[in-house]
Amino acid sequence: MRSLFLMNILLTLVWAALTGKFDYGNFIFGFIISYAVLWIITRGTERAKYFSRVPKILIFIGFFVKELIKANIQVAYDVITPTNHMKPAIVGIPLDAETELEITLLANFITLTPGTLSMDVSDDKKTIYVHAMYVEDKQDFIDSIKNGFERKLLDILR
Amino acid sequence: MDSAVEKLPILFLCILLYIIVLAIPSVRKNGLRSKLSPLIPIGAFLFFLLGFDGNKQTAVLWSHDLLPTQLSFTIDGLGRLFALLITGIGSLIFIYANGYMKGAKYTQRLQSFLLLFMLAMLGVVLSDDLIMLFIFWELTSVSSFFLIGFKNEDEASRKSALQAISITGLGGLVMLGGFIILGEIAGTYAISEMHNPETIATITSHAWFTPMLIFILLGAFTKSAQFPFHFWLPGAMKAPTPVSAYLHSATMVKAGVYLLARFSPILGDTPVWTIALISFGGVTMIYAAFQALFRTDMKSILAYTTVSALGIMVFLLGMQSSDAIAAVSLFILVHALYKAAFFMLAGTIDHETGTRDISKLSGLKTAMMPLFVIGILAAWSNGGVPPSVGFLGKDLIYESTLAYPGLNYLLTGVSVGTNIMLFAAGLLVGWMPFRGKKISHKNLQLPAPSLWVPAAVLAVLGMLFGLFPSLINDSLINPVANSISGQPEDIHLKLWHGLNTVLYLSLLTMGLGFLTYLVIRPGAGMLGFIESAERFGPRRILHGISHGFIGLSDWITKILQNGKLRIYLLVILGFLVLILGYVVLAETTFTIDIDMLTNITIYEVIIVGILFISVFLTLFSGSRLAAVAAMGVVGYTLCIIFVFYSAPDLAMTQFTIDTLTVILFVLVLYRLPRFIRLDFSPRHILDGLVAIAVGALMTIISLEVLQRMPEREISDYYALNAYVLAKGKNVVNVILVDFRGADTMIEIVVLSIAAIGVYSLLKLRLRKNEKME
Amino acid sequence: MSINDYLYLIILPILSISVFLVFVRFIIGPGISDRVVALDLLITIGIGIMAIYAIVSDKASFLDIAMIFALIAFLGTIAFSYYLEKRRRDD
Amino acid sequence: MNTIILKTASKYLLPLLLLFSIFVLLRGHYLPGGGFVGGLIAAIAFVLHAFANGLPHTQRLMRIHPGFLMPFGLAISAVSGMFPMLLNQPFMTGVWKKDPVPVIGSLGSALFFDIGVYLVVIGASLTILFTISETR
Amino acid sequence: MTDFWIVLLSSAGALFILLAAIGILRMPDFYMRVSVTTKAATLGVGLILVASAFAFKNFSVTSRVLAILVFILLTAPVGAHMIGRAAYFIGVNLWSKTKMDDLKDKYDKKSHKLK
Amino acid sequence: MIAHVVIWPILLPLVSAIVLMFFWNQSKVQRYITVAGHGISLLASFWLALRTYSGDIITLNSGSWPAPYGIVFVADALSGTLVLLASLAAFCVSLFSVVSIGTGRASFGFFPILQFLLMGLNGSFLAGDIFNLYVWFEVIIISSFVLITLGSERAQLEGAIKYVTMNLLASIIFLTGIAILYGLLGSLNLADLSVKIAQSDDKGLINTAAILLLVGFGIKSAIFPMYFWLPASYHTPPAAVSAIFGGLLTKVGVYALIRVFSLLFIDDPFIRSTFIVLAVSSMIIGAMGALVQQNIRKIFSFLIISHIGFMIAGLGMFSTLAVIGMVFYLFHDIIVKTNAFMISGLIFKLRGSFRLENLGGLYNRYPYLSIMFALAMFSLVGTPPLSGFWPKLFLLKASFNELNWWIIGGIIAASFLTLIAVIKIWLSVFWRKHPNYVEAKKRIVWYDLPKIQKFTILLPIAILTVVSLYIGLNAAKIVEICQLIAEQITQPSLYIDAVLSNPENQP
Amino acid sequence: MEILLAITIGLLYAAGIFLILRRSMVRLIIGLILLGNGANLLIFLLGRISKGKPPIIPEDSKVFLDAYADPIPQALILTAIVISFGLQAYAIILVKRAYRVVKTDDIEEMITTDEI
Ligand code: NA
Ligand code: NA
Repeated sequence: MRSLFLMNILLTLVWAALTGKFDYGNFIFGFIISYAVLWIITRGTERAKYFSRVPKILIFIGFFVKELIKANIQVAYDVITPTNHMKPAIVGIPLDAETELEITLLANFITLTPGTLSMDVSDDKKTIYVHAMYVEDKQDFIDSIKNGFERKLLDILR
Repeated sequence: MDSAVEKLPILFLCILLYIIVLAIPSVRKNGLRSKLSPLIPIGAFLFFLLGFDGNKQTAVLWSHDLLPTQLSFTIDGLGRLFALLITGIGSLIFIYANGYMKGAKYTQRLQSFLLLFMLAMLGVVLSDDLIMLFIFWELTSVSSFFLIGFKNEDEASRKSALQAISITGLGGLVMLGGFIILGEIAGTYAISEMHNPETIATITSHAWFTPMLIFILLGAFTKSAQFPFHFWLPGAMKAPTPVSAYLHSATMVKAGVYLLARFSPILGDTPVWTIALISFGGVTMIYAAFQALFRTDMKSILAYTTVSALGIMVFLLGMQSSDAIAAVSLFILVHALYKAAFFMLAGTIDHETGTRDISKLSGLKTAMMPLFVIGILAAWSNGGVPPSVGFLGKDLIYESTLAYPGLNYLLTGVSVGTNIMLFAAGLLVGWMPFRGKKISHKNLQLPAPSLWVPAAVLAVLGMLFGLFPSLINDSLINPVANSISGQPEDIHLKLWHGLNTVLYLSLLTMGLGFLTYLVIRPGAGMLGFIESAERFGPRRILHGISHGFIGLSDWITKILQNGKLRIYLLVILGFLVLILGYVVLAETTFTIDIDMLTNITIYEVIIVGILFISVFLTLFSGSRLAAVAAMGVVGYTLCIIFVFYSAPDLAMTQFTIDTLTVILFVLVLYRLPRFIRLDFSPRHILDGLVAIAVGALMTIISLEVLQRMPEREISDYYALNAYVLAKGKNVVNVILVDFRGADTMIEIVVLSIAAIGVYSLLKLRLRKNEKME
Repeated sequence: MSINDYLYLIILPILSISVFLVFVRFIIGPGISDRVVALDLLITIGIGIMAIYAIVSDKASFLDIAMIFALIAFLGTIAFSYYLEKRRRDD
Repeated sequence: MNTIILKTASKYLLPLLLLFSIFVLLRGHYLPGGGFVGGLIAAIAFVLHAFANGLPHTQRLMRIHPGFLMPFGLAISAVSGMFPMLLNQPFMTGVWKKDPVPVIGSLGSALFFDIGVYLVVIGASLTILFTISETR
Repeated sequence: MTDFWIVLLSSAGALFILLAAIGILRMPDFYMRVSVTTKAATLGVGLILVASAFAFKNFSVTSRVLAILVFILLTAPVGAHMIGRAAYFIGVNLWSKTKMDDLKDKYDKKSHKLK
Repeated sequence: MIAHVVIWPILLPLVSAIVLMFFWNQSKVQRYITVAGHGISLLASFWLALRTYSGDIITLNSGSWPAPYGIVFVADALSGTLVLLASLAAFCVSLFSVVSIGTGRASFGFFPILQFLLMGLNGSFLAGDIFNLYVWFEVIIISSFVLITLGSERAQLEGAIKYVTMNLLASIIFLTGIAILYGLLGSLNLADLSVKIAQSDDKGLINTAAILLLVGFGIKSAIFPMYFWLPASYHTPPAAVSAIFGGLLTKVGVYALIRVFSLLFIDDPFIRSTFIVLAVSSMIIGAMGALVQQNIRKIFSFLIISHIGFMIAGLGMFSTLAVIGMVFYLFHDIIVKTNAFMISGLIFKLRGSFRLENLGGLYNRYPYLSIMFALAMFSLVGTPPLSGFWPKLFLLKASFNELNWWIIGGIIAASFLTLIAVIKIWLSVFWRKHPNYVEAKKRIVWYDLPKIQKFTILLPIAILTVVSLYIGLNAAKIVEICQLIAEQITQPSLYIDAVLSNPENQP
Repeated sequence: MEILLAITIGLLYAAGIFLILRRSMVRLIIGLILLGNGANLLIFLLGRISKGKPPIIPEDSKVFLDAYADPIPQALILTAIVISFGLQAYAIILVKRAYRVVKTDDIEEMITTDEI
């Protein structure tokens, strides 16, 4: 119930943001519309805690931006220079993340980082397969993902 | 006071009512209704006999400003004679038919069609209005179609009916064209109003006179079975005999003659008329008479003699002299009397013996004495032997041919020749079956009176009028002649003219005719001879033409409707290119004022460049998916162009819809086979040329249009009122939902239908019994 | 040089060149999946162009088109992926 | 398709896009947008959902067959077009509420008309796309 | 100050996009093309969008930009994942120098289930 | 006073269609609703037609936006009559299809789409705006696409490919013409365009638009050489569908030609002589096609092409007489062609085939039905005094006044060939003995039908036969209407004044 | 720019026509779509084009203060686009269905309904 309510509030805010008007009428209207939309689409949403995560999120964003810039430079260098330094590989990484949301977020962050691309998640949700452009050593690569994105992400979500 | 002619509609209505009465189904085969049916023609006969003298009566009963036609009747000597023949012979035919059809199926049907036909015929001879006349004329064609095809399950009947309606139908339509030209030239569609000299002068001097006359003559000739259209009539003998007797002796075939007689005072005094009638009539009369001699079927002989007689009438009408007019006036009557008698005779013999083949018939005299007498009398009249009325007719014919300036020998020769053969043919029908030994037909008895009395009446009348010409001279024939010539005629019918050329010619005719009869031996051999001669006759030629035409139609249709979409589209587009190209080349200026145009930036060049490349990719890619994707890119570049040029709404919609279309394509594509890979072929060149032509035309036209100052009146109205009146700021949307909201309403209907269509196309599976509905 | 000139003369050409390069990939393929990625990228660059264009023409409504672009780019990619996964092997 | 990444994403995308579609619909009278684009966006939202979760799942979510949105939409549009006829004004004449409403602006028959368009577009597009997806 | 941010952000954005464009042309195999383009282009477009938010300095525009950003960040990786996966199914070849392929033979050919 | 009456013939089918869509799967309920809906539309159309016969041109400004700014719906006598006839034909076809259309098609949208089709037809007849006309055309073509493929039989689909392609091409060409007109004159309202064209000296460019519209409408009205889609497809759907198609669809193209060209382009001699050439070719080529066909519905299909020629000839001459003949023929043709296709459907019900070689024996088995058929057929031929005769008479008169031999010859030849084609049907279907009667008997659906259904299927044929007889025998009344129409058509100022000076136009 | 667009229009028409003359049903539909695009662009161009002036009334005004692009062609094209979408969707499905039933994508093998 509570998560639904929160979701509703969230959507109301999104509504207000979209319309760019913050008066009561608009909030009420947005609430009604979000309510209607949720009514249509909601099926089995799990509850989640929404508080106490803001600092962690901020840290995570910082980490992500760092990774993003680092990887981008590496890729850029390779793109611009005539020689190719890539050592691509598809690597299966065992997952600690369990829920669909966790896995999805992890996969997306991996993809958003240059040089890596989430190919697929096994049907038992135990392994994520990642295509990476720079794999010197398989285990090192797995560790970097597990200690980097996954750990930090799970910190926030759990 | 109402004149009799104004009562005609009542008569017509009565007949119509009785037709309906007959048409209502009946349980019994020969019910009371069909037994009483002769009363209708009898009543009508009395109406015409007693209600009118030979003086002309005309009445306009109904007219309308906007219709070129009016309901108007005229009755004069000509009309009255025909009306009397139609109803008089009709009465006898109905009596005869009651006997003939006894116990047969569909008697009522036959009678209702016969009555319908009578009604139509009366209409033809009594209408004063050209269009009315045509209406009844077509009605005679239609009703005779049903009568000729009466034995509809018999293939030959159907063929003859088709032949008859084809020829008379075509003639009728052409005649309608002639009528309309005539009516428009004359300024009136009322025949009686055309008779004054000024109108006649207007008509005959009009540039379209000759084609008009030819059209009308075609109508008359086809109906009256003139060479080369004659062959439908012998074919029509497939009909039951009462029908033949009625249609082909007295009435329908004479409709053409009637028409010529009717127009003779208006159109007759022209060279085309004379030449056409004399030549076609002449050829017909001698050709058909010759044909008649070689037949063995009685009805066939009669049919050909009828054609010949019609030829004589046309021929006489062509000559236009007083004698000729007198001759034709009399001959119409004479012919009707003996020919109807002959037909009934033939029918009765057929009815009793089961055959009409004169080579198989003989010795009927003993069993059927009254029929023999009828045969003799009819042949007498037919042969023009005194003192029959036929003799009077023949006399007049010879007198007129002898007097014809310039061609008197030729015409007289043709007439004599024809009459010789007709004489012989008359004997073949009226004499031959009765002479000799009674061979095959056992148990022959005299048939019921209804099967021979009507014929007897006619045969006797033929003799009676010959003996006492005064009976018909003033009351019937002279008024007819007046009508035909358009001025008072003075006819004195008499048997004895003294010893003159005409008499010698008559004697010669009879003598040679009898000789011919003796020489003729009808049988399979002669039939074979004439059939093989027919191979080069007009029937074969017209059949050849019609088959040729059907073949041509077949060819053209298969060429045009060849099933190939590409060809269809090429034809349509080729047509568009030709005519649009002509207009563009002829009427546009090809100037471009650069100042009116906006600048080109590099981005636009890139966008357009991408568009071009994508278009070529769709054109020439071997992969369907690549083609579809490139099509999507074309849409996207358009969308960018819309963005650049101030159409955000358009860009959004185009973009979404383009994508959805691509998705649809993609979803469908994986079920389809790959592109057919074809090597370059000449068809690509043709297609390419047409495509480039259309494209170039569109480019030229759009550049031309852009040279003109744009009109913004309506846009400005929208801009001014969008917010003030319609309360919206996005003018495009305001147009969509308000100014032109109706369009949008319809558009969502289109979308809904398309969705239903897609759903049904994919989901509906018919059960077996629903496949065709 | 005003900000608009900068965007117009520097940024837009860069984006245009990018469009051109990506379009080359779209043309040469070789596989259908390459074309899909190229198309996706083309539309993504389109979003950038829309945003720049919105600044240059001072019409924020072009950003709405950008939103639609983003939506469509995603939809297109998903649809092609769906197709590629389902179709027969022979195209 | 059998990927949890897309499934999860679609779960969040659907409400977002539906909201966006309504937003586009409502402001169409003032800025680019309107019933067409709005409807198409909503349809795309459902299509994406169907791609991710399979058609049956999406259809269960929608409760009714999308085809029935068409008569609904048509009815709304037709009624908003015919409503003025009750007031003895021509077909499709705009009828407006006196005071403007927040967000939407002036409330009038044109809006209802556009809502009808929106529904028909959703219904039609989804009918087409769903039918084709579920047919072999 | 605003202008500075606009120039900076838009230039960076344009460069990233250019990078993506070069990348998609130059990378030797499909998977690396995806790898390169998704992030670079997303980053680039995001930067340009932020630049436009600066340019308008208007709450409604800013919120719209945010909405688009969120949407792109949500969809771009999913799209990349989807097309990458699909390409693997249809057998788009890995670059010849690829070191290893853990996915090899892990898919069920018919059901596309992944072990 | 606001002329709501103009819009009802459009709205009523729409409402019926919406209601029918709510009852999507309930084919039984649909049958009642559809007949009721068509009946009500017929009444409304009748009322509208009567109103137009007073000589008034009734206009309705949708959205209260004055012409030329808003979309205007206009009913003059021509539109009124066509709306009436379309509603009548649709009513008859719906009666016919209540029995003849099975549950399969009925539960997949047949009836709502029939309503949409009528809405499209009526809309086209009443549109006073050229883009609006385009949109109505789209309603018609998409409805017809769906109807022609409903059932997805092989023949239906093969025919539909051609039908769809050529109709879409026609739409695009039409749209191209509109683009040029708007680009030149900045208006879409027909009356306004008429005024503006009269003032313009850009005859060349205007003529390019005219040519495009001519080809666009020409494809839709199946004029030579643009008719190929028609014989390829009209014989493939259920008879009810063929009936409404054969009766009305090509006529909408003709109507569009009449309306648009009489207002905008008819003064141009090149356009008019083009019409005449096309008309005469259509008459002859169509009739020749009919002559060689072996399928009843294909015979009728080719006759449609031939007879469209008569109407186009009238447009090419464009005198009062010619227009009278043309519109009279149009009215006659709608009734008779609808009936002809329904009759062919009935023949199919009776004998299980559309092909001549498989048919026969109807005359002796059903004599009274046969007479009704014969009446319908002779009307088709134009045998006097039935309905087809009078318009030909006027056309012939008009062509004499134009001194145009080609048209006279064409009319005569085409009428004759029509006669032969119809006689051919009559001989083999009615007169000939059924060639394989015993075998056919197994397939006959007719005997299985309850009496009320037989009645329902015969009733529409009887209605149309009676109407056709009425037209023929009461020609004077019809000619009065046609005269009124001819006045309105040949004097565009009447139309223009009615549209542009409507008192409602002053806000 | 107008010249460029006019040539584009010509190209779209030409390409569309070339494609509808092919034997493949898929190409046929693509051709029709290109033709539709050409017609839309034609309306757009002939309604005159102008850069950067969308027909949207400024927020603080009741009427346009300066020049604006002609909104009518845009509305017409919007209508035409949506209609075309319906028709094209239908046509695409028709192709699919026809292929299932007739078992060919080749239009020239679909000639049975034209036979006498
Ligand atoms: Na309104
Ligand atoms: Na991406």
